[in-house]
Amino acid sequence: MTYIAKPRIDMPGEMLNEIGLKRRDYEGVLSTLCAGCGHDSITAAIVQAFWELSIRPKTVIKLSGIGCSSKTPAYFIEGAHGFNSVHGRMPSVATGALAANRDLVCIAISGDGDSLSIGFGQFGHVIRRNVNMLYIIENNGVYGLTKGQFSASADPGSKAKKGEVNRMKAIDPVATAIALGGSFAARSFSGDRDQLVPLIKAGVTHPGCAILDVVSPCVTFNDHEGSTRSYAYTREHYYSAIQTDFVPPSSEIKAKYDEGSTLPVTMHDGSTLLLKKTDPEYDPTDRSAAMKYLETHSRRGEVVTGLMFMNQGLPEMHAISETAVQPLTHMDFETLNPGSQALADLQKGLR
Amino acid sequence: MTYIAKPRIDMPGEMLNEIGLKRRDYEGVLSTLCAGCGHDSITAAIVQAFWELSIRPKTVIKLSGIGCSSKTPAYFIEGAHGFNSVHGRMPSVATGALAANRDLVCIAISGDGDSLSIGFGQFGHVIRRNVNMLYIIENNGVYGLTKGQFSASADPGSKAKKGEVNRMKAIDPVATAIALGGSFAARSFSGDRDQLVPLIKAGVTHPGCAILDVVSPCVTFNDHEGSTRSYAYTREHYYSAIQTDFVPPSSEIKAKYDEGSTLPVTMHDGSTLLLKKTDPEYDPTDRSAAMKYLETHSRRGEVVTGLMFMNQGLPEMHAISETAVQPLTHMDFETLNPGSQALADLQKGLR
Amino acid sequence: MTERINDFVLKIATVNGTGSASANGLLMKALFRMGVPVTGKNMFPSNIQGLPTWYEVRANLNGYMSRSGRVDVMVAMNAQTYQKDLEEVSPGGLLIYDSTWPRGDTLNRQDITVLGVPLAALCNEHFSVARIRILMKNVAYVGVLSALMGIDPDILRKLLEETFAAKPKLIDGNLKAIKLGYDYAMENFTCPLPVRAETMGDNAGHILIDGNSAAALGCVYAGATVGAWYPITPSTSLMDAFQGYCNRFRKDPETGENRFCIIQAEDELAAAGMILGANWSGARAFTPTSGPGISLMSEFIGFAYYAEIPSVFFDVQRVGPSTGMPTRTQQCDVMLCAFASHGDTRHPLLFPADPRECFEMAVMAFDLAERVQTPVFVLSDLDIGMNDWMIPELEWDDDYQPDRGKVLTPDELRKMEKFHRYLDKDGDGIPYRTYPGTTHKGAYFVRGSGHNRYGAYTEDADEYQDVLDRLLVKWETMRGLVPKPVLRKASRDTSFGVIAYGSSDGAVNEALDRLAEHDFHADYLRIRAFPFSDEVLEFLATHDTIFVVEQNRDAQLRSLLIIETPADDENLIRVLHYNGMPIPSDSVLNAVLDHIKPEVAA
Amino acid sequence: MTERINDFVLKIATVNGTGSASANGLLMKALFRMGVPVTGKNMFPSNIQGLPTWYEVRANLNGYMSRSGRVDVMVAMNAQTYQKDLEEVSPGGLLIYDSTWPRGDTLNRQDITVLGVPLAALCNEHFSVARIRILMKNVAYVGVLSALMGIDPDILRKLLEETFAAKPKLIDGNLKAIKLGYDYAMENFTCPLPVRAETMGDNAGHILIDGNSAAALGCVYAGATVGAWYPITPSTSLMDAFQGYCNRFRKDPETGENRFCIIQAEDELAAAGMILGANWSGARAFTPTSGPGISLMSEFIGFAYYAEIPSVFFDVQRVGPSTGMPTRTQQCDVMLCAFASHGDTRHPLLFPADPRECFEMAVMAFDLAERVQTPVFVLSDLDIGMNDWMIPELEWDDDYQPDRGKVLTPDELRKMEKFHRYLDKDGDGIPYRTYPGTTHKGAYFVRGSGHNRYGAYTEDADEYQDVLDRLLVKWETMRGLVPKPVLRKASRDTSFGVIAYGSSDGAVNEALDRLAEHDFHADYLRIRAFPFSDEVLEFLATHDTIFVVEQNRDAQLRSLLIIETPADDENLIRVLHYNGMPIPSDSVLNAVLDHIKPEVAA
Ligand SMILES: Cc1ncc(C[n+]2csc(CCOP(=O)(O)OP(=O)(O)O)c2C)c(N)n1
Ligand SMILES: Cc1ncc(C[n+]2csc(CCOP(=O)(O)OP(=O)(O)O)c2C)c(N)n1
Ligand code: SF4
Ligand code: SF4
Ligand SMILES: [Mg+2]
Ligand SMILES: [Mg+2]
Repeated sequence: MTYIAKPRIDMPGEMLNEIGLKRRDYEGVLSTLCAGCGHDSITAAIVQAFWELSIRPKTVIKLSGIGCSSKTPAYFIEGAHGFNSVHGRMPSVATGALAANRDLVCIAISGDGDSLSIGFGQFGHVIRRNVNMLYIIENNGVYGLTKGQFSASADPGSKAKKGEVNRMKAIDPVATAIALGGSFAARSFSGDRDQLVPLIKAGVTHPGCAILDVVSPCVTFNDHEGSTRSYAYTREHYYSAIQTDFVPPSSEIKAKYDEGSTLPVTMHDGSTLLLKKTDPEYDPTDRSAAMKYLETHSRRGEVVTGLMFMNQGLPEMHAISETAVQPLTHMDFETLNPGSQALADLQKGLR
Repeated sequence: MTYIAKPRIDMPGEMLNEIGLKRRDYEGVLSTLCAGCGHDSITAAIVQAFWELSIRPKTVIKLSGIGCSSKTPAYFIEGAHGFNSVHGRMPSVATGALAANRDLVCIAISGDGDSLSIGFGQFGHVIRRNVNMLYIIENNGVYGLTKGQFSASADPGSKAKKGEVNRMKAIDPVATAIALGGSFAARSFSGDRDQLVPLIKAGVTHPGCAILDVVSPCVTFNDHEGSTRSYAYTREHYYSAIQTDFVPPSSEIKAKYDEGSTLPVTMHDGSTLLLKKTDPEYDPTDRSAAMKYLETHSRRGEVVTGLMFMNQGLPEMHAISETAVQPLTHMDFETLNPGSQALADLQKGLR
Repeated sequence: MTERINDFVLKIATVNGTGSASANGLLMKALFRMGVPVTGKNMFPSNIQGLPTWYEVRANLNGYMSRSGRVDVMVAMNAQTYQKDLEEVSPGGLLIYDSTWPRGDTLNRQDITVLGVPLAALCNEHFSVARIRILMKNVAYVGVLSALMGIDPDILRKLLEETFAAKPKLIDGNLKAIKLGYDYAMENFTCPLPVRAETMGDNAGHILIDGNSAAALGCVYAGATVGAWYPITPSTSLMDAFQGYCNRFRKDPETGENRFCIIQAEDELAAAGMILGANWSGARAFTPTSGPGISLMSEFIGFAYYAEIPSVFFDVQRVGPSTGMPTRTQQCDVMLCAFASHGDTRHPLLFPADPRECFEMAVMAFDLAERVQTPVFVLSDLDIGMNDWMIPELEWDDDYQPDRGKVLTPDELRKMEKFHRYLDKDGDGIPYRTYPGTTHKGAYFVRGSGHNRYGAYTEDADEYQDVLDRLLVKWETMRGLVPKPVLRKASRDTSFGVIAYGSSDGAVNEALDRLAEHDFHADYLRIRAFPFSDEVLEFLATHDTIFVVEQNRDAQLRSLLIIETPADDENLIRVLHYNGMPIPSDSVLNAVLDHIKPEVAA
Repeated sequence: MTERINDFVLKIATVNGTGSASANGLLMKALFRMGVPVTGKNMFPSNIQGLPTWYEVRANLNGYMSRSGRVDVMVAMNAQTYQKDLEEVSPGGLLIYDSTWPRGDTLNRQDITVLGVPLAALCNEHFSVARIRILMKNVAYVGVLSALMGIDPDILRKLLEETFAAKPKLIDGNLKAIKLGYDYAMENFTCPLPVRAETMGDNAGHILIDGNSAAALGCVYAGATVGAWYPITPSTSLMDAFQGYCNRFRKDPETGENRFCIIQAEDELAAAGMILGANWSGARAFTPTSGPGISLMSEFIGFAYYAEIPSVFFDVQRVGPSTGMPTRTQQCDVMLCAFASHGDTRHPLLFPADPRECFEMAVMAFDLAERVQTPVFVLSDLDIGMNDWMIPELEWDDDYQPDRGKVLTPDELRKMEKFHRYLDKDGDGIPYRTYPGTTHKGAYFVRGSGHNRYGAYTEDADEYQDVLDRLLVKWETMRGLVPKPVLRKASRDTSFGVIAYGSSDGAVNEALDRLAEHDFHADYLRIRAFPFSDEVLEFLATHDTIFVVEQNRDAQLRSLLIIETPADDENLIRVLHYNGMPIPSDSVLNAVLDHIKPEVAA
């Protein structure tokens, strides 16, 4: 959210994607976040993913709530319409936008404060409605923009910069999403672009509400000794349960993989996800197993990452409410208005 | 919520509890709910439980949100202060009341609409703070007072009175409470007083936020064929995972029980819970196991009831924030006010 | 008992949940078909079963629609309220009760006629099923009234045949119950009464409808496709009706797909967010709610004002403050809606006076919202929204095209050098917008935080103020766009005026006619919108004493008049009715008489 | 360059996150200790690092505290805003910049003096660690100013020793940096400047403090034990301060237990609910927030009004509408707070003008809330709440006892036949209450739904209206209880008046002094509360032309005056400043001059 526009120097020979656009075409204005903020790395990963997916910027809507994290939609895909809403209420705005025009590609950015405190109700219900969007939570365990108070995702025992220790249970958006019957729940780390980019692609492609919790350290207020969201702590306790590769529809899978540990999942648009499991017995399609897995590992203080649960079969909002395939915004007035005769007929019943 | 006071005919020889009060002393004004409403049976169970526990009415506060269910606090313990708040926001009021006076015994009544839709955020956070209260959700799958719309706890596939079918995932308050790290989560049925009364006692005695989800059929809007919250359906799919006996501190446990299937739990006040498990392998102290258990059984369409999870060890709000043992409302002004000298000293640092 | 033909108030006192609604509807419709102008007002409790409920039918050959303050015939079916109901009957009136159970001597009143009919006994005798017996007791009193008040039995029969066309065997049962009551009355009383109905036509060109249904119909005709809501009395039936009309008019004939999307939100905050999102991406979206909902939506309303997102809010007002009396009526959210949200905000309000205007103003609301790019409030109330009103048939002009306001087409964008969201190109304070999903060039970033005229984020003092000042220009433009007030001139020149709005209209019109009989004459301006157009200013300027009639305690519209116009404090006389009952004409009459007595005397 | 001793504005332009705050604080305190009346205003961005930020110090021997509209000395450390900063310097003023990097020729201005100091170069030379170098650059310009403007080096040294008493080695580094700047200035410029400070005492009996800290201290002294909040700029520091003072004054000496309970709620709705619950059960509880929070709390506020639950809300106002400019100041929530929530509601407001009144009014707020049993709003703003003000030391009377209002003791209850929550026994509209947990007999049921004077649920029209009417009686009682306005009489009789409130006070006082020089004289009434007490009505009645000075666009207090008093529209002249900067005295001066010019000419 700044007025400094980036100088667009197009370097000769810069790579183009399938629709002839440069990476730069997926960038936004200059970030005003602190140098080293995890959120900026996530922005970069989003730019990378959307560029590689060759999505037309104009078909994208980018939404957010309020917070440092929620400022970031200004920093990517300048050609997309953006909606920086109010604190904790982004999911409802996204729901309405997609209710009106189901063809829009929706990427929503939120923070742990924005989604798990003031926004917890809407977070839960957008999952329940299974609205077709990628919902990224840039999770740093604090309220960055208001200078470092603990958020609801702060782990018990983690120390604030000023010293006090959080003793309340942390709300894990991934576990919560799974418990609420969500269709897609994943976690990643702003520092692991190789894992993050394919997960973003998977989330965009998933036909439903894709919750992607990204540990994103706040260098100013929560990157110190004793924090459980610092770069150091996260790297140290980083546990990648699943590595995801995203193979677009066009290209066929080259690399051969071992059946036991790798699970290929075909997405509804024909692309494929290759899930390389660290624990062969782990099954990202079994809800209760996923919850148990998260519970046990997080009790060990591990930051479990990867695509923890996915079920493409669950109906998204429009399937549930049987909305027309044609976006409502595309219907002309004549189809929507019953006309005078219908009104007259109707009123025969009102006498 | 009515002005019709009950005629108080004291029948001679009516039983007295330990503090010399009659059951009647735990009743309230006449119910204005529909004849046969499940909520009235829960009210009766509350009266029974509080009478048996010999709790002084004046030490009790009873709170609620808005809904048919939320009207019920007027129907029990007339001698307790009551607070019928706004829709979905009862947990915050209870939190404040107990913050001010931690000695109060708090029973809170809500509905599935009140707690899982508009109140979902506060529901989640009162659990996270582990506020010391019994939180009963009178769950009928619909908004009774507004004439029968589906609530967020309506099961997929369940049919409304007017015919339309719910296709969204149901939010299970018990599973959610456990997933959020709650310290006590149980389910019962308004039609099973034998199970309900001891669970209410356990919840009141539990030193933290006790979530008690009670299936409570709405005879007017959700007791028909095709509903999954009707008396008939609930009885048919009723699955009691655990039967709970509550043994007060005074009396020692008479009935002998089989070690394998019965788990005795000593409460912090010295009373004992005897948990008779239908499935011997079930462990109500193992969070992830509990979630897996609920998931598997509910997938079978079973209404799993009983004390599903309990951990008395988790610190409640005041332990977390290290509040004085003496209620704040009992402290005299002199202890609270630093006085003029302290003010003068403080200001030396402001020059 | 003086004769009152086609000019009476019939009130029925029952217990809710006993199914009296259909019986009362039957009475209403019968009178309607006899050509008698009629309205029905339902006074029901905020509970589902077992509490007192009343239905008040007013038949009036002159077409007066409001409550009058009198009760000519009372059907007292509820023992719990018997005493109260008896007291309410006007001198010379009639009370009918169920004499199955002997009445106490509490029931003596010399100035009215009391008739007992053993309704329960009759029904128990002729019907076996318990539930049926209860229902038929209600139908039976319809029979009694048919005999006593000359309500045409053939019309009753016809109505029953229409209603139960689907389940014919119900017809016989109902007819039997009617006959039971009818015959008993014929045998035991001298029928018909001096107070009665007589066929005076067929009310051709009129319909019976409630305001919420009409508003919902307006949303369908306006082309609204997205509705988000959270159930709350008395607005719930608006979305129920929208759902019903959409099922009838908006299903794809081939696929059966919905050409609409209704979302039952998790709460009102979410409902507001949803319609902002939907309007932003180009749909016409609305939310119906009541007072508590507006309070909860306040933050989003301020966002919509500042980010300039069209949106339509229906506030079907009920009795406040707080939860108040959810099943009673008031006009108590005027100030809230006018200035909802923190910071300097102001919002246009529309005031429908009856179901017909609910239909018309629903359409206007969408046009206005998109023309000026701001949230618009339609302030209805429980009386209009949930009661049965007789109105002229609704009309629709097939040439109507929605006014989507200043939306740039891809072509127009192509021709532009650069698109700036908040530039005031036309000097009317209204900028241009674009829809998501259409063009890259039209992309912009909506935000509730400080932004300049180009749509960019700013914390610059002048850039911020520049936008806030333009919003005032837009406000001024709006004054010319909102529906104009309706003026009823007195039969002679007068410096007295009356200002009212919404559901008070009927009471004011009747009161003015009766005041004219007292030789008091006042011009009457019915305000239909805020901000106030020039006609309002002129009315204020040309009348010395103006009675402002409102259904709230704090004279909220009067406050708006004082703040937003040069009008003088002393000249605006408060006439307030706020006990939750629809305002009766005599309360207006008496308030005015009290005030002018000296002058009249002089 | 004309001489301005102890009468200048010094402005420092830096980038946030570079640690200039401590350097600026050092300057402020040094001037303060020299006995010069001084204030400091922080204009910071709504971000954490890298955006422009300004600190404006005004030193004025006459004790004028507001902004003046001029800048005498500008320290331009931020290349990004260099141009803007240069333009802002008043003619004859001085600009100091970091000459380490050559400045562009954009920087030519003939009417001011521009001095370059190679601050970065100096620091890079003498300090090794990168982070230290950045910090010390700031300390270095303090040295430069010390030399140029005669800021006592010994005081600077002393301040550093006090600040870093804990970590002594920091002292040397800072002193070194100061010396670098000091020496460079001495060697290269003629010091001191005509614009400079001179010791004129020691400001004995005064302190430097921000309003949020003072308000928090007031809460501690009022005996508040429960604070619930959700972080939001600019109110966050109020709860931070409360926490700090509680840690100092409210820990049990033996156990270390807390004699307070602070809850960081999940949002503002919850924070409001928590303080209602806490006040209901007998604690003094409060919540600090800002505009968006009030919008979200609206539903609960209406509940508190109708259920009559004492509660204290601090609204530290920021720039609206919507998210607006969170780090800028306005008085834009006056109307919202006065009428927050749906239905007929109205709430008392207190308007502190400086930190001292934040302290005093915090205490008053609790007494008033409990005396009248209603929510009370303390309307501070970002300027008062977060800036550094010089005020007379705070005082406390140890004989003070809190007014808990009409709370029945168990004894009193025992003597009563029966307790009724909402009876007006004393005719002042204020009923009696009881605390939960005390007695069986005092038990009652709080509800936001319709209730009668006995506290029982009702849907009866008369019973409902009875309670709503009593609330108006209570409101009238309140008029006599709120703090009275402060009158500043003109030196001679005049029919001109000025009305202002809150943080506009300084600007108005200075403007009036300067207007007197133009031989324009007006009485000035500083309103301190809503509802308006008789003194306000009298002032309105006794002045023909009254300028109402406000920091919002829509003249919100003026609206309240027009609605709630007989005051006449035309007599109240709007003087509005709402660009987010604290109101400067010259904006008031000019507004008045513009209006009266004709008359003055005449
Ligand atoms: C209604 C409301 N309350 C409070 C605020 C103040 N506020 C702004 S951002 C924020 C928290 C942001 O935390 P998070 O979502 O984790 O984002 P982060 O800055 O950590 O990325 C708060 C409380 C607000 N803008 N609106
Ligand atoms: C802010 C607000 N929105 C809506 C309502 C209307 N309302 C009253 S009760 C209710 C739902 C109650 O459902 P539930 O909590 O399940 O209680 P039940 O009646 O089913 O026992 C609603 C939506 C309200 N009172 N307040
Ligand atoms: S404060 Fe933290 S979250 Fe915010 S921009 Fe800085 S580093 Fe990122
Ligand atoms: S409507 Fe349903 S929930 Fe409400 S009282 Fe009747 S049966 Fe109970
Ligand atoms: Mg965060
Ligand atoms: Mg329910």
